[in-house]
Amino acid sequence: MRASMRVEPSPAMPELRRVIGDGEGHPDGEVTGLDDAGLLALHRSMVLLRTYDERSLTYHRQGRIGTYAIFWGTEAIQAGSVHALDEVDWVFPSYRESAIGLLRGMAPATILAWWRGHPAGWWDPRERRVASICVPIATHVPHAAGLAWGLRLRGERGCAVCYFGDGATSEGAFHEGANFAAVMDAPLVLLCNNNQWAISTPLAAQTRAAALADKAAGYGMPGVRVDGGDVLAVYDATRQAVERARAGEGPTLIEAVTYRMAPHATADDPSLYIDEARVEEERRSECVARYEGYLRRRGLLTDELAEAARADALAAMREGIAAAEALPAPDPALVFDTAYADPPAQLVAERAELLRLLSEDGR
Amino acid sequence: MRASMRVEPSPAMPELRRVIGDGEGHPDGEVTGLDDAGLLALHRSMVLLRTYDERSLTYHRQGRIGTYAIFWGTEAIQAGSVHALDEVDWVFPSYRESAIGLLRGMAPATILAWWRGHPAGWWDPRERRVASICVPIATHVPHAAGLAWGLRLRGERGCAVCYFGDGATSEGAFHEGANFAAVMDAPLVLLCNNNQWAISTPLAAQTRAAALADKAAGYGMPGVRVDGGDVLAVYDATRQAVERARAGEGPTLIEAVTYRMAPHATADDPSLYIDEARVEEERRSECVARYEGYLRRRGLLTDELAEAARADALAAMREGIAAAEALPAPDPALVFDTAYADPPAQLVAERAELLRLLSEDGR
Amino acid sequence: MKTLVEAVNDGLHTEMERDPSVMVMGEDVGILGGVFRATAGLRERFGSDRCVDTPLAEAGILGTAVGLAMAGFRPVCEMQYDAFSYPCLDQLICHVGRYRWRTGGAMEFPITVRMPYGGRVRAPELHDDSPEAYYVHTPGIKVAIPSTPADAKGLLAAAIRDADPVVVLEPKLIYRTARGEVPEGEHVVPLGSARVARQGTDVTVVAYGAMVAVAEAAAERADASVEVLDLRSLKPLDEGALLESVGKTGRAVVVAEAPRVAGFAAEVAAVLAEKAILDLRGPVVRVTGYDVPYPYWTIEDAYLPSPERVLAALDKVMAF
Amino acid sequence: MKTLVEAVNDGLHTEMERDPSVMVMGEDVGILGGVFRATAGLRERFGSDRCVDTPLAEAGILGTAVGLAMAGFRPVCEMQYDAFSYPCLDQLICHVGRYRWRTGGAMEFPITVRMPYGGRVRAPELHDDSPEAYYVHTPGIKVAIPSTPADAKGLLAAAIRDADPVVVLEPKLIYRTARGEVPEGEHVVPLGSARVARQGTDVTVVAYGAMVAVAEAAAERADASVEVLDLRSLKPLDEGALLESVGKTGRAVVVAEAPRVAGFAAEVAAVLAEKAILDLRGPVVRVTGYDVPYPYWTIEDAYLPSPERVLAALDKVMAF
Ligand SMILES: Cc1ncc(C[n+]2csc(CCOP(=O)(O)OP(=O)(O)O)c2C)c(N)n1
Ligand SMILES: Cc1ncc(C[n+]2csc(CCOP(=O)(O)OP(=O)(O)O)c2C)c(N)n1
Ligand SMILES: [Mg+2]
Ligand SMILES: [Mg+2]
Repeated sequence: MRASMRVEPSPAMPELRRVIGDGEGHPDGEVTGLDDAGLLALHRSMVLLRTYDERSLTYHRQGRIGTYAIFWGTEAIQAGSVHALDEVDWVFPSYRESAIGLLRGMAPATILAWWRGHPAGWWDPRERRVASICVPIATHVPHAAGLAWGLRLRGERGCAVCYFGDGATSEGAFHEGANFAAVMDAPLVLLCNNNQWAISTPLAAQTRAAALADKAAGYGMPGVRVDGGDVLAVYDATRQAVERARAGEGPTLIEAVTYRMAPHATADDPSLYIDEARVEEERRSECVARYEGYLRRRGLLTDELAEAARADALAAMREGIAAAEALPAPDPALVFDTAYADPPAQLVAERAELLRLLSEDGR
Repeated sequence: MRASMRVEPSPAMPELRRVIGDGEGHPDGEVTGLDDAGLLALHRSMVLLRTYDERSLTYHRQGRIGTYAIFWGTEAIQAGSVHALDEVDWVFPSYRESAIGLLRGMAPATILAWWRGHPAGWWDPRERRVASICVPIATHVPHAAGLAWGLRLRGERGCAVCYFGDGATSEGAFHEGANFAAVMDAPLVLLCNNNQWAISTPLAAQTRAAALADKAAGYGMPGVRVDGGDVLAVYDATRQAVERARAGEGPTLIEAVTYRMAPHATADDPSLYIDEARVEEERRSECVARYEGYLRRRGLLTDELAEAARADALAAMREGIAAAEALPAPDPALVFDTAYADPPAQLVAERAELLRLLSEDGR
Repeated sequence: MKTLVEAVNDGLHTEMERDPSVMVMGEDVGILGGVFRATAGLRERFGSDRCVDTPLAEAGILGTAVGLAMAGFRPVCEMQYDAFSYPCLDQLICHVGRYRWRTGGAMEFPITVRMPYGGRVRAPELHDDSPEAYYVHTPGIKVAIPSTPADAKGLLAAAIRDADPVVVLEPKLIYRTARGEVPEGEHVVPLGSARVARQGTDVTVVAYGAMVAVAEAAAERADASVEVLDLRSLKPLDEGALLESVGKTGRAVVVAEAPRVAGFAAEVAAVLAEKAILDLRGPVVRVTGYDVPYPYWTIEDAYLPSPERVLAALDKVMAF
Repeated sequence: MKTLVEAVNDGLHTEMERDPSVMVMGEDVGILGGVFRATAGLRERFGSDRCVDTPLAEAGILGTAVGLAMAGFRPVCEMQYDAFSYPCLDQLICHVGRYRWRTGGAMEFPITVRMPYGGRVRAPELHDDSPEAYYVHTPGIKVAIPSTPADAKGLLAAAIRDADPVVVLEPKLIYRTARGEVPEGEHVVPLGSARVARQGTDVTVVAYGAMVAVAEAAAERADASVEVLDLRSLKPLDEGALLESVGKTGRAVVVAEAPRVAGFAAEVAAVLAEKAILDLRGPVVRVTGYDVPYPYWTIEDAYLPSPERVLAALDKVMAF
């Protein structure tokens, strides 16, 4: 890799914000806003996501879902941030947060259906204020900015969180969305999952910024850098950003620093480009165990509770995959039926022709 | 205008870098790299640009050129930067720097032809290393980044300067181009003419950044903020950026702060949105007179020299408009002849058909 | 009597008055009232939250409009010029045309994108494009192009009220030269209905936007009896009117200023080749721009379809 | 015997070997060798300056390619997937297709853009688009689409060597299933020459990319004698081959998986309606995708042109 040739060093980055201790210098901390029940609920969310992810990988290997974007190790980012929100707040996931709707009560079967290429994977974003999964990188940043701006215009108290990766920060859509959000005082939290890889492209080939949070100043918004494996640090940073947002103070960029601990997606072979030893090392400090350690040190998590969280999540997944697999084959008419509220006559005619042909073929 | 709601103030901006004094606290300074002859050559360049601009406005009023993008007041930015370059270096103008080729020996007639919608306004960028005038905002930033990257790959010592406005920094193309330049260690100077307006849109509606130079950190490059009315400050900042570029240290973002002292273009009516008194005030400290004052204080510029610079520039313009007006009406075949090196057969046939028709019509 | 751009302005006032969820956004649409003054007066009347001067970023404009639509607004986005709309194509193709589908039809995205388009305005490059094919080809997107002031108001109203995203291309060449009666108050011209601009029996000239006047000028001078069909809406296309006219005349010429290859004129010809083959007594001739960048303005007249070129096509079709 | 994607890889190796100014750039093309492994081995062989892993920014990729071309390189840009190419449309339309023109023909912009395209790959949304019409409609841009491994190598070589910008769309569905002999070493298939994939006398099926096999499958089962014309290059179009075939058969069906409205199939039909009207014994029928977003994959088979749909069109044309 080309050596960095920066001459004027950028301002030294503050250490990553942390709450959960490691016994070596960092003592355990506490955060505002979470009582014991809240802390345990957060744990259950992490376990639910972890279970979803691990089961999905298995289902993929069994041929029961298609390509799947693994998110193992980012449960802290997802759960930490969602728990800092109210029900009125919106969530804009990328493919990496495909299952984040679970934390809003979405059925696993819905998300599994999405990964099975079944129209039952469609949902109404307004139901749970979870936008559709965004596939083209960074293009949902302006959506989130617009929605948040709209909430402000309506005088509502809601805000929005938008999730994207380190690679996404290279796209024009990220830039334009962030700038709009700032200019429009949109109540938005820009949450960057900096896992230091965009498929095979390492952060150093993505940007020369010392930290992605350095981009915030260019939009005139605060930039915050947290340990993305520390669910409470993510929670706390989000909580503060949400506070600013609700107070009309505009967007915040949060860079949650982590490391990609799994292949980019099921189709990916990271052995071609990643040092597997590094991955193994990162996995040793993964976020769920870290949080469990914290809860146990605080005497909150018992074996029974941990077991129950896992068992409940597993049961939900078992039910979810069964429900997804029980879905009837979708009606081919759906090819035509949701694109337009008021479809062009030509399209209506083509629909009729195709359905006639399909029924003649006896398919 | 919506009030700024920034809470965490961004780091205090350093005062604008200045070299030319104003007698009130700022003493005149000096810069490396310009001897007396160089200082006077710089003056002649500024006068040439100023004369081009003022004559063009007149020609427009006389119906001799079409819509024209006035650049009155930015001569310091253009001349200051070009004089810090070598002949091997490339220049990427926007419509606001349409006449920057003059500083590389381009004939005024060529640029006037461009504004007359005549194909003689086309030029070969390699001849003077002046890229074509870029009309769509910010889209030439990646071009300049790519060219500069290419020069590095070829092991050549050239670099590139890319000019764009404050509004341009909102475009995704600016962002992607700047990031590529940084990642590829491209020898590039990003020169932002921050005239604080994008047509009718003031800077405050464009960005919440405290300064556009604040964007540099997000790309891991130095950001420099200079007084855009101080030609020596621009020269010096560019010289330093070019030095970094040639040393393989990558791009620099220079924000040259000025104020738009003329309508956006001839078609624009700024009275609808600008405080004319402010414009008048800004015009009082315009860059050519400021530099002339400096040169006179240093005993370098005499009345004769100043007069000669003006007279030569005027003569060049008189000759230029005459030459532009003497150009024959272009051959309509040119509609077809330069798009493809190897045009599709259909297009060749259509060309023949149209030319036959036009000749039949006796046009 | 109003000009076309005044009719657009009238339409925006009327629709914003009628529906508080309508908001206008774009570069310089607010305090300046747009570089063509199409949005003049809106900011004074409806405030800067409903007529918004945005940052200079077309993808950002359309992308935030998607979010505003999710928040219940009906955004009307102005692209300052045709060729400056290209940065928004990504949002248009990936999201504006797909988001309703993606929600299983649950959510509406009633976004309008309007822009001045077309050539012959004696401007530097990239101020003269006719990009309708990019828009029409995009699933989920409807496209309308008026040629008269009344239609400019009525089609815009239809676009704004439509539950689906609609792109309205306004022929800037005739912004101030096309004048006509425009109904006061609410006025809607439904999408998908063409207009017979001139009756004729021998040959149909299909056109839209500024090309309608070119077709009419040619018709005036032609030996044959020429029917001019102003499509008004490219998607949905009024196939009925098209087939009826060509069924009557048996001959068709399609006029459009966009580059020929895979332009919208090809779609019209393809519909005729599929559905009017028995009616056609001659070739379907396209009179269009060429597969080259829109030229420098001293030679733009050679590029653009002219009455002469239309007449030559009419001769060819009639003599067949 | 090579697969189609291996042939692409072979072509890239060959052309980079041949001409040191050729460089490959894109997301994940380097160390990974591309998500489809089309660029595998290039970085090892030619170094990281000639096979460049870029930041994640498609407009940046194509925009810097313009600058690299100005510096004398022949950039070959990979767009990771069809639908992820849309952010580059602005650069493509405003600059890649216009810069040569803008220099009065003085400078060449020998840029190649290649991407996997097309549907039926059982992937989440936006991995299945057929965007050729956007590219073909853009002045200054040529477009090629191979359907065999040999053509994948040969057309890519022609694209890279062409002085004009060329977009090559590679049918990803058959990346690994299409296998065939591929000439060793230098192999160029000139742009603008179609290929008769199957001889026939009654009706011509015009197709390209993965649709050629669909056309052939239908031809196999048809009662009539079907000629299958594989266009290979959409612009320049081999009008001669098209008109010759339809002149012989008198009937035409056009198959393309892109949405129908203003898709490239319309251009083919329009050429026939203009230049083959006396030869046509029936309507020109298009068998295409629909004016809807490419569907979820459990129902994508209904969307895509199938042998059955082509057969139905053949019946219609033959029975006319
Ligand atoms: C516009 C666009 N370009 C390319 C892709 C293909 N792609 C999918 S994921 C990915 C890498 C994204 O990296 P990052 O933003 O860091 O997110 P991560 O996957 O690491 O969470 C790419 C290039 C895409 N989905 N969208
Ligand atoms: C992509 C694009 N969008 C819109 C325009 C129309 N336009 C021309 S100049 C301008 C304002 C540019 O402002 P700024 O970047 O500050 O440069 P300045 O004109 O002030 O020098 C706009 C919006 C354009 N040329 N290109
Ligand atoms: Mg990443
Ligand atoms: Mg400006």
